[in-house]
Amino acid sequence: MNEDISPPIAAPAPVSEAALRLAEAFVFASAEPVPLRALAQILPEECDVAMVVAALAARYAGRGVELVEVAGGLRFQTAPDLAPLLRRVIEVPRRLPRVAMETLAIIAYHQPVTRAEIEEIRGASLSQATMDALLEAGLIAPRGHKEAPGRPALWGTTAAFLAQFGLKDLGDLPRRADLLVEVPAPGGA
Amino acid sequence: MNEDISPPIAAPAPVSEAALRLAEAFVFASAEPVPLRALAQILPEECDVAMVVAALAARYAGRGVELVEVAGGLRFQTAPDLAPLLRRVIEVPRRLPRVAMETLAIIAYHQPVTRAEIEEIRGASLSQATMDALLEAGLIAPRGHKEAPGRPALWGTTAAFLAQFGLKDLGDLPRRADLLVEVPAPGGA
Amino acid sequence: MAEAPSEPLIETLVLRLEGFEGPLDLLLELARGQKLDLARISILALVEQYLAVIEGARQVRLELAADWLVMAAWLAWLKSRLLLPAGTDEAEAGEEAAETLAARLTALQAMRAASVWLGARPQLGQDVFARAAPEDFSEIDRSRLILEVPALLRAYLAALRRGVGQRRYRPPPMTLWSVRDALRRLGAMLGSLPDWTDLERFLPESEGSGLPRRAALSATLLAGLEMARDGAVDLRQEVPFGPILLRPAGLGEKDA
Repeated sequence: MNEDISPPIAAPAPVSEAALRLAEAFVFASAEPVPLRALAQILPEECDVAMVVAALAARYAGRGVELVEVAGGLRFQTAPDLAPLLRRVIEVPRRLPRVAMETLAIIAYHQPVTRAEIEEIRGASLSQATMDALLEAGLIAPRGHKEAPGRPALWGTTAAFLAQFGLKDLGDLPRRADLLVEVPAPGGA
Repeated sequence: MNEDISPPIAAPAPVSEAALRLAEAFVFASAEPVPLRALAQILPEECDVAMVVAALAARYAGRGVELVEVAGGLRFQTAPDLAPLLRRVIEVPRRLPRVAMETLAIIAYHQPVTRAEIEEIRGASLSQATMDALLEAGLIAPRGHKEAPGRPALWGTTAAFLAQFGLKDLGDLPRRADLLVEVPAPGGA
Repeated sequence: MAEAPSEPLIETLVLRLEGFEGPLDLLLELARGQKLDLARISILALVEQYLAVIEGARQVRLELAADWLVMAAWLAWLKSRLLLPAGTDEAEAGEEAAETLAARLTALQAMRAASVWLGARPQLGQDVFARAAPEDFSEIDRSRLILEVPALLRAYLAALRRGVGQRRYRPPPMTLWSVRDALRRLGAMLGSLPDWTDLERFLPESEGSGLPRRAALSATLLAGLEMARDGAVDLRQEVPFGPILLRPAGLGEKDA
């Protein structure tokens, strides 16, 4: 037999098992914390609600689940010390946003390349947030500066980029010439 | 009606309090039945899961909240005898009408089954409203198509069906032959 | 032959016809009135009871749903077969049909019982309640990226297409040697030239060949003509398509 944890309070006047069971079930099945008033309404009239609550709390003391009193009333919750053991990490991989993917592709094929050149190729301006996302993911890294007015930073892909795409090296990517066949002639839509 | 896990007669106590607390919190935290496999994963490796479950069930036996095995997992639920009192304070959805219950029984026993086959067994046509009510409650789900003219949809019951009626699995349903032995009182619906 | 149902029962059934879910439902009710064990009911008695109910219903009101009448007609046929002496083919067909009917009634009865059994179970949300405020300890880790080469290539092609589409066609700027350039160059070089000099010597070295060179040549010729008109230089060409020669004006004898 497992030893019952003795109630911290000096045993009060006996609380009926029936009242204890009902209070337990009510608090358990409620979506919201149960106000003491609501609890009093379903308990037999002669019941001292505070004593029922104290007895119930004592019964759960030290267990995996505890009876706690929050702003709105009573509720059960798992013991805080167990939270780390109950934590379950669900991995939900995400896709890069379209702009980031396009930017990454341009950097992969044109590296080392400046931000202005990327914008020129995409025909659209590039937000710092997009560059930051790629940097944070470790997919791109600075590759020195271009010897031009303002000495803009040059960007290239990283080893992590190769690893994440499952490439041995950049030569594993299809050659640009093979891809560009599909690009419409200038002036086309 | 008794799928309470029966308490072992003389509880052997190699079950650590720590494992018991953890299992209690884990099952308590979940709204859905917790598969035994999932429980085994968070318990220390040397733990005998079945013994932990039995010890936990014993601890809750006779209380306002009980540990039961349903739909291939474990869940805490309020004791059935408290229902009349709890219904006064907890909102309860409408019970399924007789036609829906009959349809559900036919699907449970004949799955996968087409709507025409259900109508054949009942000797009456089946309203879309009845199917919709069962679908909405998540009790039935499509199970592919029958390879017959028109490729009618096949229907089967779900895990939610097991959970709703407190069944461990479909094998918990009485055998058809046993159903016919105990004929309900004449005129009973 | 089993005992016939009492008249009041038939009367109630006639009035309640619409309360049944169809002929099979009524037949099952009649069968249950006969005996508890469906396997031993008398199909013939059942048929007679059904036909009696339908007959009664037709006396009360004329219209009756078709499926009631279809079942009545089929049962009348069944009755005629069941009354034939055993051993004939027709009697056998009747017995077979009676067995099928009994099996259908049994199957429906089983499902009715199953429905009652299910309905008597403590239902979640009705009789037993699960925890309504579950705690979620799962953490969503969205840090991993789905990266595939095909998606990279699609993105690259999409970027190029859009880039090309947005760029307006601008012919590359043609920095051709202009007449003004040629005037400036001729003016600067003129003083250093002692005598007749081929016009082509005045071309800038940077203009290699082709269109730029021809443009530079014509610009220089135009500049030369303009300067000749102003009297700054003399021009001459000895043969058609021969080299055009140029010298500062007033250097030598006058040539036409």
